[in-house]
Amino acid sequence: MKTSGKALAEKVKQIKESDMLSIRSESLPTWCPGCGYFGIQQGLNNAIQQLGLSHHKIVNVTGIGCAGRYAFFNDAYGLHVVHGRLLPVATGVKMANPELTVFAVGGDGDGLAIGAGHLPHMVRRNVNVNYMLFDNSTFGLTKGQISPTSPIGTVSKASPSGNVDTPLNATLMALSYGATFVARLYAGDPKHNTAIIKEGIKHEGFSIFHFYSSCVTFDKVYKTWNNLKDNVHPLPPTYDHANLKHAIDHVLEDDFSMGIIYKND
Amino acid sequence: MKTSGKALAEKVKQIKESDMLSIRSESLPTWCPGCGYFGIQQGLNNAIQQLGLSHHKIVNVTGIGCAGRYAFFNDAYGLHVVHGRLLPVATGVKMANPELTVFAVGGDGDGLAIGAGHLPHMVRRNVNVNYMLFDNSTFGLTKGQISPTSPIGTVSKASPSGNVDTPLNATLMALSYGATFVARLYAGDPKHNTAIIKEGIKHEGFSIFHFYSSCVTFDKVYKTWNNLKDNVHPLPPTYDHANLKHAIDHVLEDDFSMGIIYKND
Amino acid sequence: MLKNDITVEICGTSGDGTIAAGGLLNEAMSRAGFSVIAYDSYPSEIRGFGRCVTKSRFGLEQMLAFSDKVDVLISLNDSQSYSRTPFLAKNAVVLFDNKPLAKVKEGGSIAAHVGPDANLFGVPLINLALEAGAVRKGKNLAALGAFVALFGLDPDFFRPVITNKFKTKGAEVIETNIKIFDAGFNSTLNNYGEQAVEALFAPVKNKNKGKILVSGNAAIAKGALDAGLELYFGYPITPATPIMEIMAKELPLKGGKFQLMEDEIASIGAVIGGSYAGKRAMTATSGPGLALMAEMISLGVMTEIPAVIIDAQRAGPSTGIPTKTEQSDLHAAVFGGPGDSPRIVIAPTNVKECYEYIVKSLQLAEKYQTPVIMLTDCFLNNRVENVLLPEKSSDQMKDCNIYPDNSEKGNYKRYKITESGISPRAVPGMEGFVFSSTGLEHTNDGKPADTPQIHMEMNEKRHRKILNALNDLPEPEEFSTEKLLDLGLITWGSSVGAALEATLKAQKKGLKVGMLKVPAIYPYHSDHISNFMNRCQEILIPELNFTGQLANLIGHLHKKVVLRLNQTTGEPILVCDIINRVEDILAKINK
Amino acid sequence: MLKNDITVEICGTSGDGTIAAGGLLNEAMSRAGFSVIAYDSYPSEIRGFGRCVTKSRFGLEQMLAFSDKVDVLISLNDSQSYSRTPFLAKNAVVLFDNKPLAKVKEGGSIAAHVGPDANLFGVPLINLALEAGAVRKGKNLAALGAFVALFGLDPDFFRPVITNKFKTKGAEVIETNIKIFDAGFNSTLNNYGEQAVEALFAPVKNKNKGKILVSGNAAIAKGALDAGLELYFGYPITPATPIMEIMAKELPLKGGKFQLMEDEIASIGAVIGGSYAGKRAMTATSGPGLALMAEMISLGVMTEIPAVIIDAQRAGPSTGIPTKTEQSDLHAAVFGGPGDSPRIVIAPTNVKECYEYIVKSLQLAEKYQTPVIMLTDCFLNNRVENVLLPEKSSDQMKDCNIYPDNSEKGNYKRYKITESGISPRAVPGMEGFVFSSTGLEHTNDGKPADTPQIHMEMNEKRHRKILNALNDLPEPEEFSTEKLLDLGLITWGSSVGAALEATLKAQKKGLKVGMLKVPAIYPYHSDHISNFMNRCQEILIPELNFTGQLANLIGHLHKKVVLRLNQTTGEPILVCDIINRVEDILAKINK
Ligand SMILES: Cc1ncc(C[n+]2csc(CCOP(=O)(O)OP(=O)(O)O)c2C)c(N)n1
Ligand SMILES: Cc1ncc(C[n+]2csc(CCOP(=O)(O)OP(=O)(O)O)c2C)c(N)n1
Ligand code: SF4
Ligand code: SF4
Ligand SMILES: [Mg+2]
Ligand SMILES: [Mg+2]
Repeated sequence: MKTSGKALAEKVKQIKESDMLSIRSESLPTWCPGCGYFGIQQGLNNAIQQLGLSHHKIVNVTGIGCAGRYAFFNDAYGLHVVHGRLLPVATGVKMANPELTVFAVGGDGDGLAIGAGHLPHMVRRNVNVNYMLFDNSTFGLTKGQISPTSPIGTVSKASPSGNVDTPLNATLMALSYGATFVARLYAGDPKHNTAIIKEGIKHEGFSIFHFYSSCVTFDKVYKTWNNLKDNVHPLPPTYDHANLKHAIDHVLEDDFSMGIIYKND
Repeated sequence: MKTSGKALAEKVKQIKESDMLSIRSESLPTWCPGCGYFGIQQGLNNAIQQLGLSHHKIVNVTGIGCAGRYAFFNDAYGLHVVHGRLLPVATGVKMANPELTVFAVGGDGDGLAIGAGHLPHMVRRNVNVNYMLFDNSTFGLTKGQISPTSPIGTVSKASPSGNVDTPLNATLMALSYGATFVARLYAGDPKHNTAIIKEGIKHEGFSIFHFYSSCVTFDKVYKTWNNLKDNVHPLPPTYDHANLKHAIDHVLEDDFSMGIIYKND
Repeated sequence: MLKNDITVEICGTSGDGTIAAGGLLNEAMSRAGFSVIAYDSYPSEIRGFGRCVTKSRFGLEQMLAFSDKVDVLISLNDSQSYSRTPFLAKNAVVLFDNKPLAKVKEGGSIAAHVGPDANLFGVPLINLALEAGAVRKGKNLAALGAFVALFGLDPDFFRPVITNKFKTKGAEVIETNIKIFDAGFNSTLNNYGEQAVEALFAPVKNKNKGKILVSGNAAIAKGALDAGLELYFGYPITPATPIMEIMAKELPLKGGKFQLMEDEIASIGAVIGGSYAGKRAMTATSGPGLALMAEMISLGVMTEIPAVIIDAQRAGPSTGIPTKTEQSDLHAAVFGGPGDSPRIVIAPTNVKECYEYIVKSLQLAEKYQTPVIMLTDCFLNNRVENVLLPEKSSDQMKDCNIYPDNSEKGNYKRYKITESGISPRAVPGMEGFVFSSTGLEHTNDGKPADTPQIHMEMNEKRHRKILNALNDLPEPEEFSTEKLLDLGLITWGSSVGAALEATLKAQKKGLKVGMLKVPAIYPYHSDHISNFMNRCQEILIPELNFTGQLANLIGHLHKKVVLRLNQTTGEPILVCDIINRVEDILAKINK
Repeated sequence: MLKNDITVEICGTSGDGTIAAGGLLNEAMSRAGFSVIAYDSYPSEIRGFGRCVTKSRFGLEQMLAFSDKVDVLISLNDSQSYSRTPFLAKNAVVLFDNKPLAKVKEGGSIAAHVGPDANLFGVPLINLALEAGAVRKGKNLAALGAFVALFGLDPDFFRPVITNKFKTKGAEVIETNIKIFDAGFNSTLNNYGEQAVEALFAPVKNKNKGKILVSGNAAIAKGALDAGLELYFGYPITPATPIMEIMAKELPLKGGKFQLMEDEIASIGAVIGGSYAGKRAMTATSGPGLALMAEMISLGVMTEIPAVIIDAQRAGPSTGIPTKTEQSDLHAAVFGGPGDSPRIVIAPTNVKECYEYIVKSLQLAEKYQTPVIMLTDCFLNNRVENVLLPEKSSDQMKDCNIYPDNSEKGNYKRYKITESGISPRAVPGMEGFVFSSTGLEHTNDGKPADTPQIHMEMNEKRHRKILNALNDLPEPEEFSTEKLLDLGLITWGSSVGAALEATLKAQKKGLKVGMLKVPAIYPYHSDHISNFMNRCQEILIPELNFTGQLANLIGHLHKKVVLRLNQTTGEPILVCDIINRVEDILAKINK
């Protein structure tokens, strides 16, 4: 399982040379092999690369959790803050220097448990920050307790007889707060995600990307790759992402459609 | 303006004797004359009275703000906590002793600014607490700054050139979190409110009452009595409060319909 | 009565125009050349029923504190103001309405509550107001007129102030108010004659030229603006709210940005974010908000990001008494937050220092890449003084950041260990200096690390850096007449004024008493402080908190147990309370 | 090597079954009658690449701390374990795989990294596992077998432990694992003979009867459950999470309620709510969470509502090093939050006290109507010891609330001023005792009040009450051989064990050294402590934080400057580091 020093150096070299991935830092991700976050990062890297953003003009403000470690895996300015507070910090960064492209990157526990109070206000301020919400329905870094998005019945060490608390739907929440760019994306589809991420970055105002991801280490039952793969699908062809009512009605019925759910420029 | 000691004693006596108001404590409310909260309290008193709840089995957990002072104006157990945390505290009270009727009472600043992170989780737990959200679109106690529900353009000392942040809609938020009892009520109509409050108290699970109220001291322009009166109206006769999609669609279109917006037993 | 130092209280409800009258009085007296210190007290509920008291002291030198007793009580509402009579000085002047509209029940007039020594001046305030202006509310202006007449002041200092106050209301309103003022003035002159009481010493004209009458809060806001503040994030809380409200108005006019946040955690979070991105940023709060900020402040310590936080202390614990003063957040300011989190804590002691220290705080935060907490308190935030503030200067606006050298490009170590403990700091946008920062312990290039060596080294660096900041912090200031002292007072913050006045009085009496003012709370000048202690037989630390928080912090520097004078009345400490204690202690020493 | 006191490390990655092997070893050695203390260390990232080390010390008496050096190193992965060789004792035993599957590059074997004094025992661990069970992963069991053979232990203590460990996996798995264990045992016996190393002293059989092998966290959970805990609210955070996870499972089985909350503020809020309504409630967190709780803890102080908070300290500041130990939240525990907020802070020093003190904390919180913070640290939370815990008893479950008398019905004053400071407390649901509580300063019947008198009186009451709790708090314990001492150590929390071992060693050498263990951090037994200090020429306070937080708190009680030994390595303090410092100090004194 351990990658030898030499193989590692080789890998880094390859990555550096491939133009597509130049945003990745020399510290390789310490995520578990198979973690959904690799796929999310890939889509993000592509988008950044294709938009030709200068690395020194990118700031990644990240939360606490496996997701938050993202700050160390990018060749960009990174600020790994305390648990749940990435959005206020990102607000400060962007207001200080609007020329920076600011990403807020954190997990579902970070953003929807301890940090849930900041999302509505981030939406209200509509500061041009791109929020990458890595939702694996678990507290990965603290070893797999249920999170606010865990399905009813989820068994974990914090819910030995199964979760009984209604899960939250971050996409719906963002819509109800009045968000102007809401995308729902599947970690396993970086190609599809790239274009949407680019569109969100270009959106003038706050954008939220709700990524469905898989924690292969602590979740062998619920949001597994297989379960995700079997369920995700594109938005219907007739879908109109400029219509809020339409979007909300759709989201109330379909939990697994992926794409730009709502956009209002 | 000052009420003399004797007149005050007389008033208290009257109140004590009128069966309808026996829940009011000997400390008369210190709210400004004309404050919308008197009307809310009236409806609440009526409901408690009509349900015949024993005062010593009622706990009012209240937040910080003019609204939070409610704890002192009732002949019931009162716990006036810190700013924004009434819902977690109320959770503890109710879980400790399910025989108590627990009210959480606080303002829009308390519940939707500093406390915004607790509402989704209160909804998720669905603990049988009755949340009376006194929404006057201002921070009353700190002298009239804009709150999370202030309309765009609101001028205040914290927004001298007018508010630019999109207001939040607490009713819609509660629905998007999956709340099972959501009512929207007008402070000026205690009679109408009484029946609905009774229904919410009886609802097994978390109930949220979103009261539209007026701060006569600091808001002479926006949510004034006149503006509210001119705008509020009943829900349409065909309204189906058992249908979530219907409810959300309605709320997206109508900001001023009053009644039970959603109920799911 | 001292003719060049008087303390005046105006008392009534807010419906009586109490606070407004106090404001006019202070402004006019400042114009007349007096030094002014003034402080209002009002209830924490909104509606206008509670008692309001404005207290002002006027004199010739800079006022250090209030006097213990009130020389003049102006009653706008006897049912409120009779509670103030215990605080009257001997032979005090009491000005009241001797023809109130409603019949007053027996004993209801303030006249029934004052001692036989008091000089009672009944003036038909409401009647005069009704006659002159047909507005009952104008009684506060009638009272001001009466005051001016009694003390032989020149009414022309008052008239422009009144005009200015009502200028937005139109000429008619101005005229009416001037008329009422004049009616009060003339009626009093007619009834009581020119020398009814000893006239006030007329100060030198233009003595206050250049001075402005400002509150501590206004001075803080002005200082921050003059220092080129770029970002303000905040959430309202008494008594810090006015700083935020001034910023909301002024900062955007100067090209900065103001944002109301959803709570205090978000406020300090955004400050950290803004500072990280290279801008001068601050917030202001009170104890409950500071508590919420503790985790984020610790992040600022760990990531070495500047942040300036005003903690406008109020009576605690918990929500406490929001409108009353106390110095009880010192512990929380110095020690709050997880782990060993050294940060700078400083405390101005008067309105002028509010201005100076906020400038200093913003600069220190940048230079030392650290959170700086500036401790004020309700009394200091809300009191007004007429002071000569420094001009805005390029020195105040100076960018104090230490940036990395171009040679470090491409091989930049954000957390390089240096002698000073300061590592040159790049900010996002700079090419060739990309780095990461984290609240995790980290290597010198900002990557997470958990080895004993790195943690020890980095802890040492962070502490060394803050200790080095001592060189840039305001030094303790000593007020002693002799080398060896029987008693040394050590004080901080808003209590310094009263302690100094007490010290000077004691020294005049020939007592061997000295005083040390400590403006840097953390890090503190321990050599300087223990030097002073060594020269004193006893040390007394008076402060407005229950356990003696400064005494807890620095007490170990003394060879003996330090003595404490702790008050939690919600009110500023009185000069007489300090003197009494000083004399007690000296009596014991000398017997 | 001492034959009745050995320290064993197993080192490898988590993929090597390192932690599992350590667990089996500890359990079996406990069965064999040894006293056990053990502590694992692992990286804070999730994936299985980082180094895992389990450290165990086995002996005959209760183990106070780890020894400074490692007597036996069992390497499951040479590329990880060679980094442990600097910690080896002289003549240490090193057990390693001498036939690893892959070819090891030169110098890659641990054999190349040990000193010439080491006793190397190569055992073909993987080969044996593959042969006996066809599972490479079984090498950890082969290693255990080899260990047993080398030290002449009875394998029958191990077999049932292995059986038990795999009992849910079925008979086949059990059999395979026993086979691998036996293969390791036999192969080693065959290759190295019976007396390869000095055998371990065989402890008295059944010596550990009744004892259980538990971690500090498990002991806390068990104590709370035995004390009749009714409500647990929490949010995961290292190293406190296991307490929450045990509660999630066990509390509902005992009729209590568990609720995962959205954050730490909500957790302490719900605890306050639940306690207010009369139930026994608690939460557990670490430094960052404690910081967030500070405002609510201050509410608990003001409203006089019980609350028990475990603060499982970890290396700070900020997120720090989540999986490493430190004693650096003392300041925050004692001083966090706005205003003068006195609360109880206590610190157990070993696993048994984790059990005892949580029971005590829950009872104290009720009796004194106050938040109680129990300070543990990563080392104490995670280390396991085999201890004899008290039986669950009705005494532990006793309702310690002081309720109002029936005569107070209808005229109940919730915050009545009493001599003890404790006001009898009614809980919602009781008829005739309706009252209000508030974080605002209040009258004795709980209504908001802002007068100087009330604030002073209530502040005094709250502080008096907490000072009175001193009578019920665990007393300092002294370990001295003489009355007058050259040096006195004062210690707290998880560092007590090492300090005591150092003290005993120094005493054996005839040095005049004593030690005082301080379990009550706030309020503290100042008379007792200063008595001890007075009998010592010098005082040394060793603790795992940078500034000397206990020294800061109690240092002023000494007539001289207290000496400090501060370490922030993330690791438990070593006995030898304390002894070295002790000897240094004594050398200076006696010269
Ligand atoms: C104030 C605070 N509380 C708790 C923690 C412990 N903690 C670290 S990560 C985490 C949850 C992580 O879950 P999520 O945000 O979903 O990220 P993931 O690991 O799944 O990517 C928690 C609770 C902390 N670091 N700080
Ligand atoms: C932690 C904290 N932050 C800020 C405050 C100051 N504060 C008191 S009340 C209030 C807002 C009140 O607004 P709302 O909840 O809408 O109540 P209202 O007065 O309008 O009824 C604020 C910000 C506080 N008490 N505590
Ligand atoms: S624990 Fe889960 S979320 Fe964390 S890195 Fe591993 S797979 Fe990913
Ligand atoms: S300030 Fe506004 S909200 Fe508060 S009591 Fe007065 S009218 Fe009501
Ligand atoms: Mg997650
Ligand atoms: Mg409001």
